[in-house]
Amino acid sequence: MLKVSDLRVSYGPIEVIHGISLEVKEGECVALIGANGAGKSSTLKAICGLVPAKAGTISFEGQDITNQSGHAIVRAGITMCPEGRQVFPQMSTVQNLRMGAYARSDNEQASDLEDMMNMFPILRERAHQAAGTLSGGEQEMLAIARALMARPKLCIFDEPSLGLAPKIVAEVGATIERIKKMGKTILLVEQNSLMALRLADRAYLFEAGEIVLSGTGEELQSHPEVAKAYLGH
Amino acid sequence: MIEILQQIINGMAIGGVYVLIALGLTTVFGILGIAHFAHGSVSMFGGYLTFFLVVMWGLPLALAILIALVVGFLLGVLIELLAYRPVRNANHINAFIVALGLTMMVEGLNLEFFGHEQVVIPTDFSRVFNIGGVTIPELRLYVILAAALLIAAMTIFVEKTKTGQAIRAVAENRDAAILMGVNVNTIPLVVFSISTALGVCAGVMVGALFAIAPGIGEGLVVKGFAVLILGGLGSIPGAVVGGLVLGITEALAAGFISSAYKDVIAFVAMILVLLVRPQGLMGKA
Amino acid sequence: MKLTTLTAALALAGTTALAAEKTLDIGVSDALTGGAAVYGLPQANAVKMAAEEINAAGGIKVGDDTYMLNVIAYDDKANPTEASNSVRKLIDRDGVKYILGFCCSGATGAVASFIENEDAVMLVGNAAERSITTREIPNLVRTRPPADYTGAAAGTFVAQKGHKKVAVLGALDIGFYASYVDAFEKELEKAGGEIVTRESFGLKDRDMTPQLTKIRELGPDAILVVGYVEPAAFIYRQAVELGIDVPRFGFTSGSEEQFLRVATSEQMEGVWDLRPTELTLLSASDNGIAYHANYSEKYGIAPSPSSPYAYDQTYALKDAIEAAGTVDDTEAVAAALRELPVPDEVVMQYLPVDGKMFDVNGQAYTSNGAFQWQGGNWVFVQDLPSDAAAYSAFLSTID
Amino acid sequence: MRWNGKTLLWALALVGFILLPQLITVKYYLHLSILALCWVIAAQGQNLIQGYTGYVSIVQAGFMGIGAYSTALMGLHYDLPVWLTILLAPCVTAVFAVLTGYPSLRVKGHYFAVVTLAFNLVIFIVLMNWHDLTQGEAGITGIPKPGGKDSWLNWRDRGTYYYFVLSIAILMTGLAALIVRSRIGQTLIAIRQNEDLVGAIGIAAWKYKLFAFVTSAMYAGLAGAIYAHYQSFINPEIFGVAQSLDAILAVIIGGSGTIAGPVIGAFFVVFLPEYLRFADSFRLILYGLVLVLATIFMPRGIVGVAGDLWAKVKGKPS
Amino acid sequence: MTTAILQVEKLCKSFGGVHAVRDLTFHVAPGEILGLIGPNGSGKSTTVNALAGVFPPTSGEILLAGGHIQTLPEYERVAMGLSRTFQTASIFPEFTVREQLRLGCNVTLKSHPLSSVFGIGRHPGEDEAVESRINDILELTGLAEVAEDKVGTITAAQQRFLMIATTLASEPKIVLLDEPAAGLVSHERKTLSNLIRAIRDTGVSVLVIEHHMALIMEVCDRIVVLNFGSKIAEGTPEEIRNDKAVIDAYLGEAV
Repeated sequence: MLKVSDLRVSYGPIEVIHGISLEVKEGECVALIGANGAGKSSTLKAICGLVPAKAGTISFEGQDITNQSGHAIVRAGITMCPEGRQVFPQMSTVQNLRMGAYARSDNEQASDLEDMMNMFPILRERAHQAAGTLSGGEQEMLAIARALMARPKLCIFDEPSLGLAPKIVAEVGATIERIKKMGKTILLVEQNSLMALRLADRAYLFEAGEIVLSGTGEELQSHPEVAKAYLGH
Repeated sequence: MIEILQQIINGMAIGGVYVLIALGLTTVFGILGIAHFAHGSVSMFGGYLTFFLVVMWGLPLALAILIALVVGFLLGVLIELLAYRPVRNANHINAFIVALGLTMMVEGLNLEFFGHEQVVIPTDFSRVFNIGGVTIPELRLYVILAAALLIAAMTIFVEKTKTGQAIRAVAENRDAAILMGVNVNTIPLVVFSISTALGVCAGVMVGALFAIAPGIGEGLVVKGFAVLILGGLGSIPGAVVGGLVLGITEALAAGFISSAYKDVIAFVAMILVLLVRPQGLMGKA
Repeated sequence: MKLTTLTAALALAGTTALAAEKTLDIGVSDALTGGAAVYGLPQANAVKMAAEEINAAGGIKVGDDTYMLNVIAYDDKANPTEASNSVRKLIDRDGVKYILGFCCSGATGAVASFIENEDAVMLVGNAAERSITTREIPNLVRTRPPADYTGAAAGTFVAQKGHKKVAVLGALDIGFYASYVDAFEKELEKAGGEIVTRESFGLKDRDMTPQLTKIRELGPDAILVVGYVEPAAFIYRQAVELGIDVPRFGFTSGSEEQFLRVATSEQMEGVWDLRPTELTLLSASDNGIAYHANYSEKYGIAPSPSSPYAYDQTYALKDAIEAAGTVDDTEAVAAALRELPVPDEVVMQYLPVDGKMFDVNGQAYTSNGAFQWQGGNWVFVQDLPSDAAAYSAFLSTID
Repeated sequence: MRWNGKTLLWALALVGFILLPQLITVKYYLHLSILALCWVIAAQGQNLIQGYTGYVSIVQAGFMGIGAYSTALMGLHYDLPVWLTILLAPCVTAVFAVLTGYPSLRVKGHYFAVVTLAFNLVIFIVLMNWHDLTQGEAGITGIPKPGGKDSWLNWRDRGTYYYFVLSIAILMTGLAALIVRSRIGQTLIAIRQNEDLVGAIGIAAWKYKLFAFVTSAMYAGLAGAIYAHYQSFINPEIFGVAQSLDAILAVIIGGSGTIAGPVIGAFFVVFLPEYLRFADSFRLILYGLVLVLATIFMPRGIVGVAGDLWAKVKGKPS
Repeated sequence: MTTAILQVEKLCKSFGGVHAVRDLTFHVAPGEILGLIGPNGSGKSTTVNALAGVFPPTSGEILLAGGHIQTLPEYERVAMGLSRTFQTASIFPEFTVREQLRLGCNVTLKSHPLSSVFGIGRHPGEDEAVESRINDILELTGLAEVAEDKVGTITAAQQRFLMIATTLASEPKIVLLDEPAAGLVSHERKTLSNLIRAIRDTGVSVLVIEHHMALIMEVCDRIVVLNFGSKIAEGTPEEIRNDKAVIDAYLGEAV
């Protein structure tokens, strides 16, 4: 479904991604793990059109989407739930959710909104509260629901557990599990590597802008170096 | 009592103009983080153009305003694309200095095209209403009403339309808006068209009720920023309240304290507000 | 470069009976662009036109030599720094000794502050600030009378009309407008009247309703509007809109067209303008009519009412140089200016003091007139009771 | 190596400045050079707050006005010697700068710029309207030169005044360099980068900002005072917002956040109009265009461009 | 009980009627590493900001080494010995690492800032003392090899350690570390926990706000748990791990 080949990304003169290739197949959950600054987020940004690719190609459902603008990529069916939640703080929960469906032109947004409220009951309670006043966990749920409002074919989660309480982290993990069960294709970046590898069908390990290891979630979990450096045992 | 009422009415007309200017500034500031200093000169450009279309070409006022809106919009777009976009990611100082340079350029253009003489846009409204000793010229009343109408339209646009919501979204969180599929390259153009439209309307009002002349636009834009400081950044109600407060303060200051120092008093009021409430009258802490 | 011998070839060829024909550069420093160009540019044009006339009539005769005038005009944008720059450039770089023009007070004051130390003569035109001629700078003269000279005449006039309580609304941050009001007040008080309030407005203000509302509450017998025409026109209109119906006097020197842009003729009806007579066709002399025609033909636009101040400078300079018999000795020329009778060619209607165009302060005086808006035009009604000799004596007491 | 090259350039520039009156044949350009040196002082001040601290202030000309009027008025009303009033003028300016800086430094970025611009307007309005003190638009004439009547130097001679202003400009440029290199200067540069962090490491950022603002105002006050005694005439017109923009332009064109930048920029803004003999409106357009293009294409000014070129030239042979 | 380095008494902070922190009382003893944890929105950030002086508390007292500091501005608290890090890396990108640390030492200097302009009236030996302390800190935090690099060019993890190093430059009695482990991977977290203990060993108390439970459990002597602005538990890591209220509100079943 998503195919990244030989991608290179630079900020100014500094290259941060040195030619990586990866693939996400339909219905799969793929995790990218690795240290902070290893290039996971830059890869996501390049996929979503937030930063330009210097070389290489990104294709989605057979179409080349390399260096397309961000909004075109959303329309192609990729939605990202960004790091740090990034809700619109002064807009209400409902307004945030409606923004999620911004790129859609069908008439089923109202029913989708209802579905999201059912899926995340806390959002119904907070429906008309400014999103900035929600707690961190509630904001994370809102961000996820907002991403789903786009009816994406591929859903990207960037560090969904970052800065959340352990209890909420578990909740987020369960939510992604549910989304996976709904049949959505997921690309997941997590510094909580343990959770990521548990959720993922397959995973790629990033180090210093390159992919050094790939395999199924279980394979990586049991790989000794991964275990030592990223899982903390 | 009549005197105070009359002064409040006096202040409302210029206050309405301040509100429109401030609304134009606040939308651009909210989306692009740029203090669009050339806004006043662009407004005056719209006013001048309307005048020339009406007087030189004999077009009806409404049509003239429409053409001025279109041309003003093109000018706004040009400014955004050629001047503001290249410095979007630079230090805010650079953007501000570009804005100052643009102000000089638009002022220069105005002088070049329209000359030094003041112009007054002719209208047919010359009646004066007298309500218990308080007099309101017809034209003034229409200016106040038109300002109110534009403010309402602007509020509805931002709150109720999809594009309006997208503009808010970009203002609140640009990156997240991209991820929602908002085309952030066209949003600035939409914003500039709204801002310029409000500005051109303000220019036409100034041109009809008062006059357009070199330097007046710069004076207005300073007042517009004073309104933003008074009312609070990025807040539409703040711009409305701030603009009316500033206009009425000026009228009362001129009428009851000193006409020579009325601008000084207005600025001192602004600075006092700043000392007590740095976030402005309607701004959030 | 200063003096160019044009006829050297002729002289070499042995042609006799022709005295040497030389060129005398004269400078103009004035606002040629910017907001004040409405005053400055016509002045520069007037000097150029006068110079051409003088050249056509045979130039300036000094002894055996004949000088043709060449005008170098620089733009001072009515800005003090620019004005001192352009005069410095005329003197230091171009070697000019006679500098004319000067429409605006700030720029003129800046030049006046150093001209005394220069080997040059300065002739001031439309700039109305009184202090320019109170310092008795020997190498400076001015053709336009100070504003307070006119203000005093206006005060006498308004007092004679029987008005006691006058409210003033003026551009009082501008020095010469304030001094007009001061002189006005003095004469008004002599007749038992008073100024009930002095309200101010800035150059860019167009909404005068706050000030007028205050004036309306005070209930004066008359109002006096003092300032540039653009804002003043709004005062007349807004006063009517606020229902103020007392007589309106002013000192604005605006044309009919300028007022009609802002106010209707009905709103203007009956307004008085109390100002130097200047160039109004209704009151012009034969010189004035000819000047108007020539200028209009040459430049394709009517001359501004104040532009003859500069035209007259040029003829005064010509007569002074001829009287002094030198172009190099600026002290002698400056002294000759102070002794000059009013030249025949001048356009403005000067009131000589002791038979001389400029008094000991270097100040000339014109007549003042009362004009009234009647049916869409400014109509000359009468001369204002002006007393040039008395004012000249008063001016000498100030330093 | 680099240090030596820089020192050499400064030494050459110094020699050039000292020899300038001998090289100039037309005295008019000496006059412009004196004005430019006044602007060097004002621009060095502007650079402290704009270039180093990162706060665009639009009141530099207003502060020049306060300096100019205070030296003139103290001389007129209290009969103080000229050298003393020139020294006192920056101090008077400092008082105003403290009063205005305290509220305006509570806001950042564009707001600060607009608030200071408002102050410039206020200063202008007061200078225009407080007739009894300032004589309004008519201005103050006959401001004496330093040195009095029987001084051993002829102060009326522009050459003398040139060297007088040159010495002060050198002194103030040197002082600016000292400030920038000191702990204070480092703190100002830190504020430009990350003001919150400056507070968090225990530095009272507001004191340093106020110091930069007041010092920049004192530079302006001194420049205004020297200008007043040179021209012998001042009125409010030359202390308006347009002139404050010139100070900003000088810093940007020359190279903000560098010591040489304001020197180059000041000469640029004084001499540029001499070579732009256009109509007023065209000049305004051209000025604006220079400002916009310079900001977009050479944000580090002439000094920055020269530095890049120098690096290229040096880089090639090695 | 010896005098606490930091004593917080009945601290309250509300924003427009919303109580972010309510009647919070706790202390940090000399040489202690205290953890402050709680769900997002439980008031941790508000507490840190109130302690650091970003805004004044609505009511309550904060004592640093026995002296009241609740009314002091941020920078004076640093001078008195309380310094902090931020959640996001906060740096001077144009400075070198050494220059940033030198600026951090500013607060410890006795000579007046103006003395550095003219080079007179300085305290003798002060500059040398500063440089040697910077070297010590560089050594301690493992930044010695990037000392002369521009801060903007070092890695994100190094920037995080630099932030901690900068707090040490002011010779603090206590440092507040606000989510120091965010974005660090396992082996970097190891380095971090070693560093935190090393800081404690130099006699500086530490208050850590952190979500990463393994780190908290590993380094902290005691832990305070917040929920809805109030303290719901306090104790050793072992006690906290088994506290029913903490599990319900914060830890969940995952740990």
